[in-house]
Amino acid sequence: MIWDDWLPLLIVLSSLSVGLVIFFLPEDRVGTRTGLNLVGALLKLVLVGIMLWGVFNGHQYETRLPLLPGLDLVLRADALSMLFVVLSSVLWLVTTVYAVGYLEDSPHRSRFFGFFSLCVTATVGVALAGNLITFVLFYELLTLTTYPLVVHRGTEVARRAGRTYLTYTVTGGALLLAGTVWLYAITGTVEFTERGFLSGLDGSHHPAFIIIFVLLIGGLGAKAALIPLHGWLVQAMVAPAPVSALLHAVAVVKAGAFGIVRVVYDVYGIDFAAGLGVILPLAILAAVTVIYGSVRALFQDDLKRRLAFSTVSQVSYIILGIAVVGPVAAIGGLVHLVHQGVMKITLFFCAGNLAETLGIHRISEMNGVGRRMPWTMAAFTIGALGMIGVPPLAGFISKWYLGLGALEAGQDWVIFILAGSSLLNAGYYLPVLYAVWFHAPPDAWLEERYLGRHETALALMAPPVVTALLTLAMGLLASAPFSPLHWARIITALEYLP
Amino acid sequence: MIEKTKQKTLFRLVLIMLLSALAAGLGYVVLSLPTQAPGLSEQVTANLVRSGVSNPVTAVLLNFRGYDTLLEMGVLLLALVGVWSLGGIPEQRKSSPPGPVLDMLARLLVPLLILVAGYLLWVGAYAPGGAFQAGAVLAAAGVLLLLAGWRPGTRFSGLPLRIALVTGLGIFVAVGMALILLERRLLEYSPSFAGALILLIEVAASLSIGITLAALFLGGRPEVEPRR
Amino acid sequence: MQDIPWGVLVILLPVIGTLACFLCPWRSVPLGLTTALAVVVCVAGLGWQVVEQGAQRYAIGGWGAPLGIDLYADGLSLLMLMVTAVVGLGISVYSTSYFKPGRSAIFWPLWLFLWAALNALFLSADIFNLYVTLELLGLAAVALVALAGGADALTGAMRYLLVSLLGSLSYLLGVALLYHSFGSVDIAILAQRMEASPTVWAAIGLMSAGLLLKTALFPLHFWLPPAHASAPTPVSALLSALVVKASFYVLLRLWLEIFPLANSALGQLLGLLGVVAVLWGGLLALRQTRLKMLIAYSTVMQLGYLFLAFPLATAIAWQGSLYLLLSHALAKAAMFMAAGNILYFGGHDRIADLDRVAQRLPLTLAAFGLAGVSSMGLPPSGGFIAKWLLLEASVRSGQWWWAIILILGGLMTAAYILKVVGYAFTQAQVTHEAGAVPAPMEWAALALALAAVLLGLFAPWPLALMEIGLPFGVEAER
Amino acid sequence: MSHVFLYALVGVGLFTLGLYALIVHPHLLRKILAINVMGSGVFLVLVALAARTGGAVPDPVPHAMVITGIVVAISATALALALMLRVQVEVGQAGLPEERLE
Repeated sequence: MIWDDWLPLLIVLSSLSVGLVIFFLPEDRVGTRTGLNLVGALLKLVLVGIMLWGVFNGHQYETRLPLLPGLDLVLRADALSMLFVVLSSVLWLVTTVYAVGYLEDSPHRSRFFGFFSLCVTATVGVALAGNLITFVLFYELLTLTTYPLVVHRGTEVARRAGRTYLTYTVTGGALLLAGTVWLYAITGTVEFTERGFLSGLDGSHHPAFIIIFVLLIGGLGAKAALIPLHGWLVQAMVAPAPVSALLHAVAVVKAGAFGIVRVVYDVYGIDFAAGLGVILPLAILAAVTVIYGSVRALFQDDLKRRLAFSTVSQVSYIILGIAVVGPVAAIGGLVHLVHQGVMKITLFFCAGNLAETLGIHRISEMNGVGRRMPWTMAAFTIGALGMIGVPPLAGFISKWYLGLGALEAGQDWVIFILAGSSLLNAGYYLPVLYAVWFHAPPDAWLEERYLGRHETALALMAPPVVTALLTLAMGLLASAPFSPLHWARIITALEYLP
Repeated sequence: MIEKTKQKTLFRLVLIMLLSALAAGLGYVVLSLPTQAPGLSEQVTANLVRSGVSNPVTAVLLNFRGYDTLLEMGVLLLALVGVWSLGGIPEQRKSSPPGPVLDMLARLLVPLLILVAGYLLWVGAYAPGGAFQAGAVLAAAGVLLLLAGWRPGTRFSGLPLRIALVTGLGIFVAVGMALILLERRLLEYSPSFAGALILLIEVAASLSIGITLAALFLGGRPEVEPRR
Repeated sequence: MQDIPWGVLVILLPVIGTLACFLCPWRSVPLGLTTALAVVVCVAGLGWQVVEQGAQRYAIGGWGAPLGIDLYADGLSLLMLMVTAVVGLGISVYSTSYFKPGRSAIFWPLWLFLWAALNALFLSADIFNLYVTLELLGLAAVALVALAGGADALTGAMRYLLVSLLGSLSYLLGVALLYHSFGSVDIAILAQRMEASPTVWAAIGLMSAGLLLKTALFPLHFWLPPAHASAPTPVSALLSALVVKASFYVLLRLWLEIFPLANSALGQLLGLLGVVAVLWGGLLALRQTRLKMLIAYSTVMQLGYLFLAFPLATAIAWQGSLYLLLSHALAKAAMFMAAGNILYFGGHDRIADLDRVAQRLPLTLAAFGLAGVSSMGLPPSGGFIAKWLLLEASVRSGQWWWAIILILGGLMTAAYILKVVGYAFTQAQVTHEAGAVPAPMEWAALALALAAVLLGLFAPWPLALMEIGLPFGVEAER
Repeated sequence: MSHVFLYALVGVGLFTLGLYALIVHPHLLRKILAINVMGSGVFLVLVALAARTGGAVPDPVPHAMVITGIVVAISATALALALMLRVQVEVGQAGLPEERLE
């Protein structure tokens, strides 16, 4: 059926077209631009909804375009990609609203929103990529489209941050490309297939496969901010708040993590990879990253930097969940892909609000801010508690399954990692919450602005509240159909059940 | 300073060695060629009848490999356009007005040279000679005139001069295109007309060649009267 | 329609255009543009012909090789003609607003001559005729460089002229040796009669040396940056995009058809020189402070890539090299045009002072960025496809070290492109306010850059064209 | 037939001599002359070896080639000389910047 062939492409184009139009909008056409953004976001959401329902009912959605003789550009919808697509398209809508409010009368908005849309296009492309070459294509596209967002402020600092960002990501991309070509030269195909397509090939290639694995993970780790490749993430904090939110929660970091899942599951296949003995090192690397990130976060006074390091730590949960070879842990990891996204974006929104409304950038300046901005801070609290893993919030679900899975897979050491990092999370979030709610506010905020009737502009206030509620819902309704947990179960079933 | 000269001499020594090696190699290669090689002479003689001329070299130049010649007329014109594009070439410093000898010589020789050119052009069809030789002689006449202090009048150095310069290439291309329009191939003369066509092309060519070379000798573009 | 000799028109039309422009200079712009359009149409016609009827051979004068001269059009030459047409059209549009009337009256005849030379060269099947076209090309290029006037341009042009003459003579000597040992200058016939002998080796050496000199392969690249950087912008564009490619094309033809030793030690040597060119060019590009110099050195680098196909010598490798040539032609032309716009706008091309270009010349910067993407070999772009093919070829043939160079080169390119783009985003105080850039100049640059990117999305078509007439001997097996 | 090869060898000699002069002499006029000498060398090779036909008439094709070559050489030389004069005006010396004239 024609519709099934073109839906994935439509989903990609829905934001691409918007972006291209916006580039040519004159700066002052605020209404048109905002309208376009929202229409694009909603349209994408609708299309994704249709696709979600279809995939749930066993529809096959696949767009195939020739890229090279014997190599196609494939966009395909499967359970794993849906997880990521839904996440990114929902959060894009929210972030768009937020960005519109945040960039109220700041320069170069056409440029910003243009690249903003392209960035999401690339993310969705990464999610829907049906083979490694398509993945590489959109992965690089993501790198290129996020760069202008990172340097958007146009300051010298921003320029340097952008340079660092590209240094990491472009190098990563090169490694990824090298691995992909090598793989293609050996196997003659790069199609993602459930449980991988390498196990069949004869053993003489195995050393090559190990090196290729290192190349691929190296390339993806650069975006996923696995240590020692996390350097760019913290510097990229100079970007405007919506961008940081996007980088951390949806687009870049997630693309890396998602890619690692793809490679492990649909290129190598978890069992084959484990057989190669490349999974345990990955698990250890992830574990180290989890702890390292949390420890570094502990010592940051700059709020965004603390959040950044927390991201470094939290994203590796996903990889850890995959690398603890076992279905339950896998569920934990996959579901965290969504949960971390929603929770972290909440926190970044709140940080942005503080900066915009009160000029607060450091934790030491947050005393009593809860009374000035109750809604924002309530959202922040939910997000933070979720990160720590307090029931019944989303984060708890992730950690619960990760822990169970670790035990079930007989990898008890992971428990200590989880416990340790949870303690550290508490260590760097709880003091903030305490200060926010129980300290006396200063008699004057740094640079207070009164935006709208509420504590701040509605467009800034609503998004964090929404995502906070989502965090709550994903925790409470975890067992409902179409919940992230539900999807994670489906995916894991595909990978593990005989 | 001494160092520098030392280095220079050393460099030259090395260079000389390398180049003599090159020369030796090339020499060996040349000597290794067979002593008998007909090349294309048979084909040329075989097709000479249909070429329209009896001088093989002219046949090759304007018929068999006429395309080369066409392009080469292009090169000549291009050189002139290039020189003109450079703008103000400082004219060779004016020597004292040419003495009576040079003046006399010019008066005597120029007509003679033109005559010789015409002859060469004509004889080219069946004996050594042809457009280029004729053009060269014409150019010599022109150079002689220039040396004798003559300059083209501004009235002629505008469009007329340009036309004279492009005639050679122009006619050549025109003939080629005309043949194509007549459903023939580029520069594919029918044997009956070949002689005439070649002569036509050669006349135009030698004229243009002569003037072009003379103009090149003059260097910069002769000043033109302003267009109204 | 069927039997119109499009190939001949492709060569003669620009010549006629030149004559017209020369005769009435004050009409040169309309005349030139008309010619350009006509040539593009004819190239399209030839393309249609070749696709319909396969490779075309045309015996000029009806004599046919070896006595006469043949024109030959297969997929390879067709692609070269096409890219020349596209870039040529872009440059024509660009230069309408770039040159003041007086200058353009001089520019057009030279440029059309150059275009004719390129087309003639890509269609020629005769190594002596190739010599004539090379000379035509060289002289036109030199005159165009000198068009900028000023000490840099003139010395650059002078050096360029000497180099190009030296190259041609070395090539001609090789031609002489080949003719006198095989009695023909037709490529196909030579290919049949070819047998290894000292003479042949000498000929290969001389001709290759001459062509490498013209192609500016390291270490023979010294003349290129000054000439390309000091020329007027449209000229820089067409030199980097097309002229250096012409001599490479001849080299490619010779290696593929006449000298059946592409994978011998000589091929390895060329590959090695290519590697050095990539690294050295990249390094110097990084160290430049002037935008046009940077772009010129990036040409030196990108030319190095082209030679990585010689040691591999598989169909895929040749395809990759050719694909790189095509996309680089488009991208590099766009880059030079963008640089030209910046120069035109700000009155300087000091990279460190490129602040706020992103805001004030968005189209130009977009063009530069897109072209940069293609040069880096990032998807989706022609550069990416080319890189992929070369990588694939090198991994398949087990010579993976070339792959490392490809990756490394890509990173270096990214570094120096970023160096420019990054500065263009920063917003320091306005140093120099200048007049707006004419729209044609901005759009021409953007169009070519987009073409370079689109080349990455429609790869199957060019790759299919490359198979016509099997210029690379065998089909690419996959 | 040996004199044929003698001429050809002379041609080779001219070619290499010209190359030497081209590299060594900084003055542009000399470089241009060197190029011309090289050219003559090539033409000599081309034309001399054409006489290896058994019969009286040598192979005409190389002769035609040489005539073409000569015209090309003249054109190139003319352009080069004009360019040299311009360089002289702009730079103040008829030489390339990297190699100063003594």
